[in-house]
Amino acid sequence: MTIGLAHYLTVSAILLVLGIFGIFLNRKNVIVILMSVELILLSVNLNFVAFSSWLNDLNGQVFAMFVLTVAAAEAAIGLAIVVIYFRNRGSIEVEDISTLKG
Amino acid sequence: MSWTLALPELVLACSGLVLLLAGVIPKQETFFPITMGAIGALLVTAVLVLGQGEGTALGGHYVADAFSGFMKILALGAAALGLLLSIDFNEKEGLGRFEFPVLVLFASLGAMVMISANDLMALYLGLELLSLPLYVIAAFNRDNARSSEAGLKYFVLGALASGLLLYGTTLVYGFAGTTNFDRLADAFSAAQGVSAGVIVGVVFVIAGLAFKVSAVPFHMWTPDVYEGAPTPVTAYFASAPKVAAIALLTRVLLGPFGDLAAQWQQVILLISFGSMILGSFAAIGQINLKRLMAYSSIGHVGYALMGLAVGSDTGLRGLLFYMAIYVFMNVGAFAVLVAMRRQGRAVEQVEDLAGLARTDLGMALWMAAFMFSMAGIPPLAGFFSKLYVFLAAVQGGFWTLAVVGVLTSVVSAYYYLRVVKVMFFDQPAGALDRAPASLTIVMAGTGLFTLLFGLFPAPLLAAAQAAAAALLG
Amino acid sequence: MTQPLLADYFPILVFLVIAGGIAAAMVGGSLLVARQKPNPEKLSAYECGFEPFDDTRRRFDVRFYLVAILFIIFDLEVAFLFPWAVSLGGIGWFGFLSMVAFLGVLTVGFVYEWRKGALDWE
Amino acid sequence: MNAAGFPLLSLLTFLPLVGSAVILSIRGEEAVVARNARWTALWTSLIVFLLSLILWARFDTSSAAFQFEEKLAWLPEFGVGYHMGVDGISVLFVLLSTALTPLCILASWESVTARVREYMVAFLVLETMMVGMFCALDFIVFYIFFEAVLIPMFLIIGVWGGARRVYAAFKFFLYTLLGSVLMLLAILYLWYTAGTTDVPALFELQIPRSAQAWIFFAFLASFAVKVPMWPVHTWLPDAHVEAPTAGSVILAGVLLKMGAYGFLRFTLPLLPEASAEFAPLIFALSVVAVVYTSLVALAQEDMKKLIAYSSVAHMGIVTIGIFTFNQQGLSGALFTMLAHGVVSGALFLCVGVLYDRVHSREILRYGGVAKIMPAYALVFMLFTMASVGLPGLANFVGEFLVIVGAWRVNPWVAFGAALGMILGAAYMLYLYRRVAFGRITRDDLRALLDLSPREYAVFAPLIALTLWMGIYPQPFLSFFEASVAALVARHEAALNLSRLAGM
Amino acid sequence: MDGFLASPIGILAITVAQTLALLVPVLIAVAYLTLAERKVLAAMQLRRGPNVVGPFGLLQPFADALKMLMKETIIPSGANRVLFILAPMLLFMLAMIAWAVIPVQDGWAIADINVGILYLFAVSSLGVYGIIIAGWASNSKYAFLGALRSAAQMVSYEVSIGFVIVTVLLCVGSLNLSDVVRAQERVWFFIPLFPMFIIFFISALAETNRAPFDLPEGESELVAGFFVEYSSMSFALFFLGEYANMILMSALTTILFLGGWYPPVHVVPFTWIPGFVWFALKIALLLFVFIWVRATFPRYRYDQLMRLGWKVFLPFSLVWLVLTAAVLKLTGWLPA
Repeated sequence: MTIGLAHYLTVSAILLVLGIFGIFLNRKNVIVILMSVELILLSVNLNFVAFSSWLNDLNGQVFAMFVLTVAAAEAAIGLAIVVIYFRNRGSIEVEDISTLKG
Repeated sequence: MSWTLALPELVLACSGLVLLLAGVIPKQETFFPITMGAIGALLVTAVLVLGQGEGTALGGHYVADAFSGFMKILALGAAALGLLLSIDFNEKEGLGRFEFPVLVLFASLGAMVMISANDLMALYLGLELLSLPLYVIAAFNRDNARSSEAGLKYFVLGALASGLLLYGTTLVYGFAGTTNFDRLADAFSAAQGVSAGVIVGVVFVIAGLAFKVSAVPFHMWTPDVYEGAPTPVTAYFASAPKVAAIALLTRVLLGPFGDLAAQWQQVILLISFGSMILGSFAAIGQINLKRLMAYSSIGHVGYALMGLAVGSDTGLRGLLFYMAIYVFMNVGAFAVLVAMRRQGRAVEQVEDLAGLARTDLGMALWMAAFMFSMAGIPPLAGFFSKLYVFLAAVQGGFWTLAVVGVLTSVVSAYYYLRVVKVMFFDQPAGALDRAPASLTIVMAGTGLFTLLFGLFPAPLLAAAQAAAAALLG
Repeated sequence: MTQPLLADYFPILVFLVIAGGIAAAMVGGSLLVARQKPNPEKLSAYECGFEPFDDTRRRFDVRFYLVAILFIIFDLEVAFLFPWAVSLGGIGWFGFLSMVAFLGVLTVGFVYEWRKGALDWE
Repeated sequence: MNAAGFPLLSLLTFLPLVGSAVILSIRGEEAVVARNARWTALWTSLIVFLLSLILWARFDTSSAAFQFEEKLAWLPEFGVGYHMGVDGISVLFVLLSTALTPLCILASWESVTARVREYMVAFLVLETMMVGMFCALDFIVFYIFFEAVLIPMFLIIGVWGGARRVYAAFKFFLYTLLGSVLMLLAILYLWYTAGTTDVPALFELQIPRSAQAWIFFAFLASFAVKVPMWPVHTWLPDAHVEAPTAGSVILAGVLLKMGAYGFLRFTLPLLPEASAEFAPLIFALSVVAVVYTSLVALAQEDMKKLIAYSSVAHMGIVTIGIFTFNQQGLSGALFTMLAHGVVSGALFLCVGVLYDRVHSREILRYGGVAKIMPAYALVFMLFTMASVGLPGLANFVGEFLVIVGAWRVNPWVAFGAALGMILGAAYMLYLYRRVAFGRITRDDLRALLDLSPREYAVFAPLIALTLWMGIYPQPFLSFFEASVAALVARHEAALNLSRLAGM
Repeated sequence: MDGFLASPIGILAITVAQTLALLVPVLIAVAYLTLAERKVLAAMQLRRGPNVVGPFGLLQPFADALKMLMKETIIPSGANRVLFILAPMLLFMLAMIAWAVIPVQDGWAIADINVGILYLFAVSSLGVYGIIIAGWASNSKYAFLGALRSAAQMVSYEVSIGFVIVTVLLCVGSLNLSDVVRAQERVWFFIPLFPMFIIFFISALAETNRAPFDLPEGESELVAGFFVEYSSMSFALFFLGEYANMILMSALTTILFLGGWYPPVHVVPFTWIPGFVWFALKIALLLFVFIWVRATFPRYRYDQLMRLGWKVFLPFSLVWLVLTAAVLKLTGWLPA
């Protein structure tokens, strides 16, 4: 069996769905949300690299590099926000995020 | 070198770095001079944008045209006004840290990159450069639970949105084979039928951008974040990022995906409907002014998107015109919100405005002007903005859109009137503190614009027309 | 083995399996050979002669987060440097100056962190 | 340039704004501010009124064309311009607006004590919008003034109104806004079909029949609310009851005329076929309005509410007149509008006189006023009679003409209008009897003072006008003659054209 | 026979054989490194060191291993059992699989992949996971804090290691480890890049939690760091992993700076000795320095350690990197 584009796309779609579910169904911990976001970005990168190799076009890999960087910056900021949130509330349970209704 | 075209961005980026260093190296707090420096940098950049040439640069990633110029001036102006609003508020709330103006500066840089993006990569980088500072300034009041919660919420949903957008771009890239807007446009105009992958990708991209402009059904974050974030931050949120995201949405949909209009038009139509309806009905019950403004902004985005849904050049002109006027009214209204303080404490309920007309007639008059303008009552500026999007809708034969638009604007008039009612009809609940000079200047400036715009609409209309023409070429 | 790229990595898989096997064998062997006689006192967490006061996995110093954030950012920068370093001969002065500009931006951030005390442990 | 030699209409329109800017800049103690604001407002409105007399003097009554025209480029590339001008239909409404404003200011001289400065500003802004609306010859400019009226009126009702002022203000605002925005869509359609919103240019436009019906209903939505026609009249009693006296005067005197004016200015010339087609509908609604609201008026306990309902009935007669499409009907409608502007305004002032003294509008609260305030009773009676349509007083001429015009179209409609007049006599006289005659039941009434010199000053011009219009209506009728004739001719020509096309 | 060797099973068999041929010596080296450490430390402190089991105590490692094997595996109550068992295995496996790409002699790399350095960098970064998991799964404050400290320390120094590696790559122009060694045929990189060599070596000490940066496992402060709750073979796996990492870092230093399998000078007596012997000798030399440092230097305080990493090594290596690039660019010495 050769592994083709479709397999990569399927895996990445699965990762995407996992990430989205991780964000919405997760009721426990904000850190899990951060990880879910990273999962989504991972699926994106997988897509990029797979397409890049399939198209014989380097753009996708360059894009993946950018995504990596931005993902890092995003994770850093997310972590920082979670920390200050924790300092104020003493909890990072998702269910506690309800001071602002909506 | 082709990058000289991007001089405004480079200047803004360098001044941001310089300001960051200038802010951090001295021993004492440098909030005020750095804010002033940032405003100066924004204005210098705006001047450079005015003198900018046209064309593409940086390997086709960057494009400068009348459209980008128009939107950039708007975004920069909104940022400068937002900073002006922040000076007094931040100092009183103990948020007088120089990082604030620097972050706004970088967010504006991101907005500019977004507006000038001519490649999916530049699109993404600009979007993130805009979003990341916004996440931070939403949580800027870091000792306040609401502010940090707003930041957290905005971050989580924002990250999700950019993830979706990215996933969309991967599909577009994969199935079209390029990320460059010009080549994408070529690919789609040549192809007999586009693959389903591209369509899915476009939908994802729209979803991601709809989040940034807080259009229904991606609006859930808006009221909470607007309420939780410090008020000047909310003022900024409601203006510059929206301008940038609308610009990007417009450029993407009319540029590379212009030939797929049949596919995305329905989506934009639904988003526009949803935003108008939700924006007008959900705001009715709000007692917090910032939440009210949040729903109001959702509604306004719906009206603006009407122009995009129509897709014609009049529609686009209406959209640009709408955004321009929206920015001014919005900043003005937020200037009033920022100025709302009783005995030194910031207040933000609608009820806190009670009897403002007796205690501070000037402020009440400006606020009334902004509210009537947002409701679209002539002869105020907001009427003209609605006029032109409705004109486009009528012209394009989108009667349902136009009718829903006018009906929701009547509904929304109700809650704008409620603010006026509280200010003018109710008994004073105790005087608000006197507004500082910087806010009064912003209020009066935007207020005069709102009042007198009707006399000289031609220049702005002409600029919007030129910008629309540049995009539809 | 039609895909040469994957063939290069095949030994690594073998390594992984064998190393895993050794590790499992060692742990498993010990579990089999040695006499297992657990009791609650033996299994309770060590804490200076007292029962643990509170949950172990509690909040800990925010500075660890700070280190993590700094690490993410600087490590990513290194990720950018790898391809640049390898291809510096082929990308001319423009490539060189681009990276210098990038590192310059990074340095500004570094100076900021330094001045803000993010790099101090105390 | 025009008959006045200078941009008279713009001056009339924007001078009050200058006055309000002056008032806003007044600083100082509250009492001083209030006094200065009153005088400034009065002088501004008087100057505007005097200037507007130029219109009366220099207007060429023999011409149906627009006069005193002014044109300025505003948005040339979009076919929208600042175009002002008056013809026989609008000129007297300009005068009515400028005349009623100083009277209103005078009428609220003492009754408004709180936030005088803002009150005066609101009134002057309101005057700007009213005058501008009647002068505008560009549809967009018209719409701007038409809508902008809402802002000062909303504030006047809401700030200086009665107990349920907030409710009334909101109802007034939202009702009228809802109607107007639909009209806006129709305007937009016309705009891009014609490429211009200049009214004379739009008159040249042939609008397809299918579109005419839609546009007609869009216009109807707006104008019917403003007039107000049954069944969208319910905002009016609330607004009238809660508004301060001067607000009611302006509301009844001028604002109600805006809807009827809209029919005359836009619906009839632009949509001749749709107008003809839907005229029976209008007749039906109007007759219902006349009869129904008259009956409702009979049952009212509140003086202002009663007069408000009578306004609805009178405006029903006006709409009947408009949709007869003949010289008598249209002239009658215009005359009734003018007369009603004067008379109902005066009636509200009469109520205001009592209200200022007793602070109640309840009819049963009074009785025997004629014995204590004879002069007032006389004035009140004069206007009651005028409202009833007694020959020799203002309303009679207009209503008579309308009935004549209606008779030519459909006797049953004429009968409905006449029935309205009879019922009108019933409720007005019933009102007058209960207020002015009978035993004095309340002791506090005995202490009431008769009209003050200021009140005389307010009523005198109105009395003069009422008598003049009733006894010698020709000067007024001569103003509309030419324009109405042109309008009727245009209408018939258009109908013939379409009939030919239909064959 | 050739047919068999080309078949998938044949390739598998060869690879397994190669793997064992590398792993077994590494494991033995690890075993004797523990002994060597004790002996060298003893010698430096004028003691004897272990000398009871076997001649000169040569069988001591095996006795230790046997003892470990016979001990009871204690899994503390409240611990996450699966992770608790997995953590040491993970650490051990990571230390082993890194060896797959190490070229012990020209052409003698089992997996001669073209991004060898990235692979090593990635695998060594993953070690943090093993430590964090171990500390977290133990349900003990000492283990938890030790793990955090250890992780923070490792990631702090990883950044400067990254910069150093990039500097070397500038001179090589390839990510392949064999290419890195070949680029040093004429001159070993520790001569032109001497400061980076020092930084790399010190960072390697920190990265492997060795003295003077061994405070994550400082006995006096945190009992024994993240593996305080471990016993028996799990403990042994940590131990093995750590020492294997030491050898790995030495190997990496050798490859990056000390010319890998090349002799110091290409003259006759030296070139007779096969490459892998040179390679092993250089590793041994570095390991000796590891132990020597332990015997000589006092332990750092944690804040000093972090300051050294972030405020000294990071800026310094950054500047040096740019300088190197500029010099190479100006002189045209860049590999094409």
